[in-house]
Amino acid sequence: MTGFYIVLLFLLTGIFIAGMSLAVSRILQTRKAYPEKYISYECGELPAGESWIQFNNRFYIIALIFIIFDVEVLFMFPWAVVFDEYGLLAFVEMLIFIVILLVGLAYVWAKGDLNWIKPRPQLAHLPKEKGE
Amino acid sequence: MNKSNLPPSRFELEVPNKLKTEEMTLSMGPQHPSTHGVLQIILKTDGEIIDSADPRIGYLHRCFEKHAENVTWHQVIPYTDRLDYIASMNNNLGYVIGLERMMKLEVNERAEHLRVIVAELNRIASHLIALGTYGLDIGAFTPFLYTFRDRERILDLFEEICGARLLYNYIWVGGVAYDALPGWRDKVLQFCDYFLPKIKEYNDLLTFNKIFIDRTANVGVIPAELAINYGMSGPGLRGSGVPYDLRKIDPYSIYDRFEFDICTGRGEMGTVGDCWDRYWVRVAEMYESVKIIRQACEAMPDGDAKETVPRNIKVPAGEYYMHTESPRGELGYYIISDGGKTANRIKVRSPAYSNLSILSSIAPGVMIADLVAIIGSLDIVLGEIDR
Amino acid sequence: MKDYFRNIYQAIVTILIGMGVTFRHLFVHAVTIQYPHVKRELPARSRQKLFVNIDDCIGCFQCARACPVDCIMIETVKAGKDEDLGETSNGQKKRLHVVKFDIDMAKCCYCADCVFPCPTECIYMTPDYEFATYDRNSLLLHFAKYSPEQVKALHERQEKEALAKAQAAKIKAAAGTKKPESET
Amino acid sequence: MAWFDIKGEGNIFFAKLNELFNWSRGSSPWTLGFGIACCAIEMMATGASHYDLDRFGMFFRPSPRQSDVMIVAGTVTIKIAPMLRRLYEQMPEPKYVISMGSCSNCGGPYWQYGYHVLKGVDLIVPVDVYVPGCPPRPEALIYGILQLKEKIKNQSKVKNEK
Amino acid sequence: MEPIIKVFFNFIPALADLPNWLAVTLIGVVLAVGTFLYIAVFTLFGVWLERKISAHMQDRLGPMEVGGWHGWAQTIADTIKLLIKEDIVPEKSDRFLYKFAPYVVFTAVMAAFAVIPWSKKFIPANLNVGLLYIISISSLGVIGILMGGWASNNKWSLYGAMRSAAQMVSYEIPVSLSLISVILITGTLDMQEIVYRQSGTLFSWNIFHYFPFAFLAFIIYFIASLAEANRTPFDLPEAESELVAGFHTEYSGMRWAFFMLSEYANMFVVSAISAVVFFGGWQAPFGFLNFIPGPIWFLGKALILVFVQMWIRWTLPRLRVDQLMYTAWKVLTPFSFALVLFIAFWKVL
Amino acid sequence: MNAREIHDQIKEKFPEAILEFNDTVQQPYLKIAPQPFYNVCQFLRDDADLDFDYLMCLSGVDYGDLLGTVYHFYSMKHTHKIILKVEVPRENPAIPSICDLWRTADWHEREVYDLFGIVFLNHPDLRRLLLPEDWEGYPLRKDYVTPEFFKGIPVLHSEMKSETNEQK
Amino acid sequence: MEPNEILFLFIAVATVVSAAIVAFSSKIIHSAFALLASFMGFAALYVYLSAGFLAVTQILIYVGGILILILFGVMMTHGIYDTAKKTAHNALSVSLLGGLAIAAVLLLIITRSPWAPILHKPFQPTTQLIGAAILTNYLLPFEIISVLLLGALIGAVYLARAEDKQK
Amino acid sequence: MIQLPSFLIISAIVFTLGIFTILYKKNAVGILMGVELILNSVNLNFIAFAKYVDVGINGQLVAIFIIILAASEAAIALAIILSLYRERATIDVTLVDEMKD
Ligand code: SF4
Ligand code: SF4
Ligand code: SF4
Repeated sequence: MTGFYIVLLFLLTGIFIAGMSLAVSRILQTRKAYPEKYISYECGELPAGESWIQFNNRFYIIALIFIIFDVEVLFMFPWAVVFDEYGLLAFVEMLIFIVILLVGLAYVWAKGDLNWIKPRPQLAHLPKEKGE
Repeated sequence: MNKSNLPPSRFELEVPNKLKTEEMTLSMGPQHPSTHGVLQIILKTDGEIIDSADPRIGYLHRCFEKHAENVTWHQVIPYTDRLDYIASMNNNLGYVIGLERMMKLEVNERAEHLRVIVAELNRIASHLIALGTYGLDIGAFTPFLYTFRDRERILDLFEEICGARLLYNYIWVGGVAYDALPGWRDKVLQFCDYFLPKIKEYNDLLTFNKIFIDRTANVGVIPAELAINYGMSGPGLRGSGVPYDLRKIDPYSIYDRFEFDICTGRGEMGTVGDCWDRYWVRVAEMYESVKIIRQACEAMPDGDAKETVPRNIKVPAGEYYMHTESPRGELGYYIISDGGKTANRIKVRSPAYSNLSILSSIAPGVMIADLVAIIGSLDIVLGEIDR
Repeated sequence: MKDYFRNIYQAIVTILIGMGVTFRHLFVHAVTIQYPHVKRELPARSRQKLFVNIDDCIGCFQCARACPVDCIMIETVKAGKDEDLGETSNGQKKRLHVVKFDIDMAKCCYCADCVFPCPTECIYMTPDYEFATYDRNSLLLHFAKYSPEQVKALHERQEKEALAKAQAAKIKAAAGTKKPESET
Repeated sequence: MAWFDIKGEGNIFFAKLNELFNWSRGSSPWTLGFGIACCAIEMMATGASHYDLDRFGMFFRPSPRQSDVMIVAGTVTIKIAPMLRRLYEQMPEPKYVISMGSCSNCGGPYWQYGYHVLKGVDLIVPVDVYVPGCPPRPEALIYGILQLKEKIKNQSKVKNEK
Repeated sequence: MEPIIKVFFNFIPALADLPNWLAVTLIGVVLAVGTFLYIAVFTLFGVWLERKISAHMQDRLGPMEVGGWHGWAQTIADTIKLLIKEDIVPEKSDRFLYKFAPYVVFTAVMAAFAVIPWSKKFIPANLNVGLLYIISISSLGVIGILMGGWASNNKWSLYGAMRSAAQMVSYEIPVSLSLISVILITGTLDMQEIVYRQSGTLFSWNIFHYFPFAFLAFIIYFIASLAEANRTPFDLPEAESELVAGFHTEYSGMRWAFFMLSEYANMFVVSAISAVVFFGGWQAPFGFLNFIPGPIWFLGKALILVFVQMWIRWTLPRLRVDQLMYTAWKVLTPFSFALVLFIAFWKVL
Repeated sequence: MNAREIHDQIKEKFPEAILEFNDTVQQPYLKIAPQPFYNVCQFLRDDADLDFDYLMCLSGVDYGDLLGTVYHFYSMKHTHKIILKVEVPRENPAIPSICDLWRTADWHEREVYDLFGIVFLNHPDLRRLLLPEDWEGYPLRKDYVTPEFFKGIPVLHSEMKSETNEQK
Repeated sequence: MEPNEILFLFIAVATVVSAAIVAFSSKIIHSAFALLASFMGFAALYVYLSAGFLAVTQILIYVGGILILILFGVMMTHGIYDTAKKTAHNALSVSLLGGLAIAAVLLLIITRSPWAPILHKPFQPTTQLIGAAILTNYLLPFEIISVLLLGALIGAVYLARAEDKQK
Repeated sequence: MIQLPSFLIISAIVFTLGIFTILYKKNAVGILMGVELILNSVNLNFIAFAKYVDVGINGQLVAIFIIILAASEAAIALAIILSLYRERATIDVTLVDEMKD
């Protein structure tokens, strides 16, 4: 309990210190405002369009797979802690558990969900074929 | 010629597997760490994958061709330096040989040898930059500094012979600007001895690193047909397995006297014509250059290397297309003279220009990281592309 | 499957090789030249700042003509008939006042094209590179040794002489010239 | 304007503070990695092992938001001028500009016939130090940077005012 | 009662007179501030060290001028400069989230420090789920990065944030699994307890005691932790050559400094976990070296690992996104699963 | 195959196309009329004996009263070269594009368009390449006058410091 | 009030307020980040209930997993730009009414029920207990969970990827 | 001392807010957030009972299972939302009815 309280204190202190240094910085810094400064950076070019657009869902599938495995890992922690007491039983149980989930991993692996799909580039403007 | 024959414009590329996400239009460059200068590429991306890439050049258009029409024949040489600024000697060489051929000038032996030596040294220097920055593009910082460290030795040699580190204005019509100092040749040979083990170091650190191979092999594959059609040349074309090296095919200066091989990509780590092949061609060419340098040093006669013609030369009317093998490929000067003090027109066919134009064709479907790898493997120099 | 393990094996081995290389370099002596403290001696041919030994300059404009970027600006005034400007160090007679000899180092491209044609070898490049400034105008180097008043005086005299000449020509012309081309 | 700018006049504490700030600014001039042309190669060479800009606490940041010094290394053309300007504006205060090489000083070899070359980067951004050379050799650039340090050191206010 | 509090009570008896909650609060705050100071010093030192190490690996010298001896004051100057540097909030950003993101990222690592055992007594918060706690709190950092990258409304930032999030979550699995394989051996989640279980000599450290397995686990953990800390070869979120500066492209001044601070602190945290879990924490390798205090041992072990991280960074190129995922899901995850099962099996025998 | 043989081949196929053939100069060239130019090129590329698969260079030239483009071809297989020239009047210059035969021509033609103002018919994407899109005039023409300002950026401006100094 | 209770109150208020932000915020992305605060608050409350392991689990799964998933979901599905602007809402009054009704019922139950036997268990590590429980009493649910997770994984991935098959 | 009802009240409030979110938001992801709030509040109840009522560790275990269910549910729900969105380019639930086809 006290431990968690200290963790909380760490969190709060962290926020406080960060806030303090930002405030100090705010006082000390030179500021000069003009509209161009607040344009988003895009390699010198004016930004074209928004960046708040929806994103390719590759990352999303990764997150989906992750969350399932995260849950699995969560179970393994208490299991690992009490492993010694239960021995074979624990082993067999976790074996079943893991194997079932490994089936999942195998599935996504085999189905190519872990790959970044790379469409084959279509060389759209190839030269004309001979005699065309 | 009807419209249907025309290829689709580069903005209508049809990429399969249309994921229903919005396209993001992204401007990579002109200020971007891996566009090697001020190239701008307008990317349309779908997540990490590129739908289309449209290179925008001209940010370094310094009007070389206009200058060439306005200054005297000889004064163009410093401007040619500034075309491909990391291989200036090669630029000088092409232009000067072009003029010499138009004027039917003979150059003395020592100067010819010196020219070959400096040109090959410069080729090594240029490939070193290509290697180093390529490492940087892939994310390895250290090889970059190693190659620059060794390049610095070449620059020292250059500085000793002509006083400049980057833009030499060294090869002049009829000869070279300065003769080599006594001991210079030995220093060059010394450098060769020093340099060969260093190549092995780069190989250990970068070339054969698994991560590097994974990043470059099978990426940005350019089939030979396509490369030829796009007018690629130099390591870009040779990487695709076409043994096109003007030093052998259309020998100029005294390259026909030396023994060296044309290095081509063989697809050792992946497909012929991938980024790794182009990279490897450069590494292999450094070995060949060292070979040439050694032979030239051995064969170099004593005597005077200074130019033999007056400096305000007049070039007889006519035109000539002189192409030489610069580190980036076929560097062509199309010179038109009307017999006056200045050129009527000098057009530079710069290798990197054609090499880069292939980008929009091989970029669709690759990832952003691959695009960086591809650009790096093309080894572009904007000064030459934009002129 | 074989590939899978071979890849992993290769990755580990090549990574270790690479790490070996960098680790060795930890103990290699650095090549850095600590510039402000250690100044490397540049080779004699080093092309940095231009210098003109104005005493030797005969005002022949060779250098200005050779310069591809036209950054040498020279102005000369003919010496008077009885004036003796002395000789250059290699024995050429000086016939012109070089009243202005400016080199714009901000434009110069350090090509050394101007150095070669100089008949008296008075313009040359020095290995001095430490002349970065806050003010661009200080990159314009003045070599001429004439004060503005002197320049003015010289100009006036030249004008006068020109005037006199023109007058002489006029008189000649009035007298009915036989060879008008020679005048021009 | 912060409170101590007014109060700070002549106060020894603020003078010291000023000194400290200027020292820190001068000691960590992070550069915007923006190479344009040939000079950029020399800039890279300066950053490389032989000359090592890191000795002065200088390293290249890819984003203007985190950089203090912009080294304009190369020929600024008309086409890139607006972008250069934009990048400069996107840099946070205090910011400095080093103009490296003839081209950015005043158009360099292209000043005469260069119909597409900006004749001097000082036409679009305020330049602090001009480094002559074409390209300036690394030592010359370092010398320029030292000049800039000198200049920063002598800034008067706690807040950056050039 | 936490051991550290007892230590404080012993040192300052007056504390014990205060109401308990006040005393604990005071001690907690002191510890937190101390931790912050440590993070700051470590970052200053770490950045300097990294620059020096990288420089020497590259045949150059690194910071030399600022402050005299080998540029020791370099990072101090950097910090002051960042402190007085303007910080820009781009106009199109989501202002609140943009400003808040550095706090989240920073507090996440800060909180992770709470359970690191420095010595026998000195562990700020001795949680009995310490290890799990560290793993879980680090996911807070992901949120912060996602927040910052998204709020910047910059395309490169968004890419960086996305990559970062995907990367960190993917590598969390191998990290957890490799730690689980050690928990199997030690049977506890308590950081201090894990250290105690390894007391003895060098050879009772997990990594040597259970040699091939624990060593493999360590390798897996180390690789994955590189990814968790966004270090090369897994520094895709801030891949300079691709994404400019990744998720913190738009950040400047102090806010950016906090990202950097967190990054370096994170480096230390992952190294500290390795030191605790695999290398016996604050224990001396041999009994006769016990006179050297625990924190020094601990710090030494952690710093060596930090050095290895730097060493790797300056050697290797960067992976591509799909290769990153390949490594996480197809190499590290199966291997670590196999490892866990193997260790379990072996223990059953 | 040398230039004369190539010339003969083309002559056979397109009797009208060749306006001039000159092999007395160092590098012999053919002058082709603009209209059949595309077909000649296609023939050059596709004929098995000619097989010019490599376009080395494409340059625009200002001949004073005419504008022209010059093409340098090369055959990887037969290792022979040929130069073609096309000339068009200054007003409304237009030449068929060959960029679907050789993609090299794509950018080179854009460049020629950019700097000389020669329009390439049927070019898929004829925009300015080097200069900003809204640049006016074609700088490499001999009669080009550099503008003083481009969108407020001084182009001609060059503070002649020597003059200012003189005034001092 | 005891400091302990003050802290509790503080946490409770923070939790509830952030939950309220989730509910009322007009920007979906702000809702998502408020959810973060709310989850953290719950974790803190679990600590008050001697459930250390659960508190950490809460952070691990909710913050490290679900929240990231939700954020990704927000970023994937919508042009976030639209979401950053106001999202459409159902009628506030109706929703409020519905919410208040439920609140009233719940509060009634809470206040009326006799929560008589109150235990005072000390704070104790629960990891072992949980581990033991899943290996003994909860064995079956535990194994079933694995099947469920498998199903969820395959289903979710299948759904998320369906597009590739369509095209 | 903090007593059971305080937790129950918090739980009730959050539960209400969750319900309200579900009713109020049109955005499917928003609704999912409401569901998460509800699940959390329920969890809080279970754990509170585990502490204050003599149910041993069981309350916490149920909570764990709920958390796990929540995770799977979130994964599935978001996948559904994603595919919904892909079909109709909207995740506004009021518009979803029209997609019976
Ligand atoms: S060095 Fe070159 S540019 Fe400079 S003044 Fe001499 S000729 Fe002109
Ligand atoms: S060439 Fe020499 S002598 Fe002639 S003007 Fe120039 S500096 Fe003077
Ligand atoms: S100053 Fe010289 S070296 Fe620098 S960019 Fe200009 S031409 Fe190139």
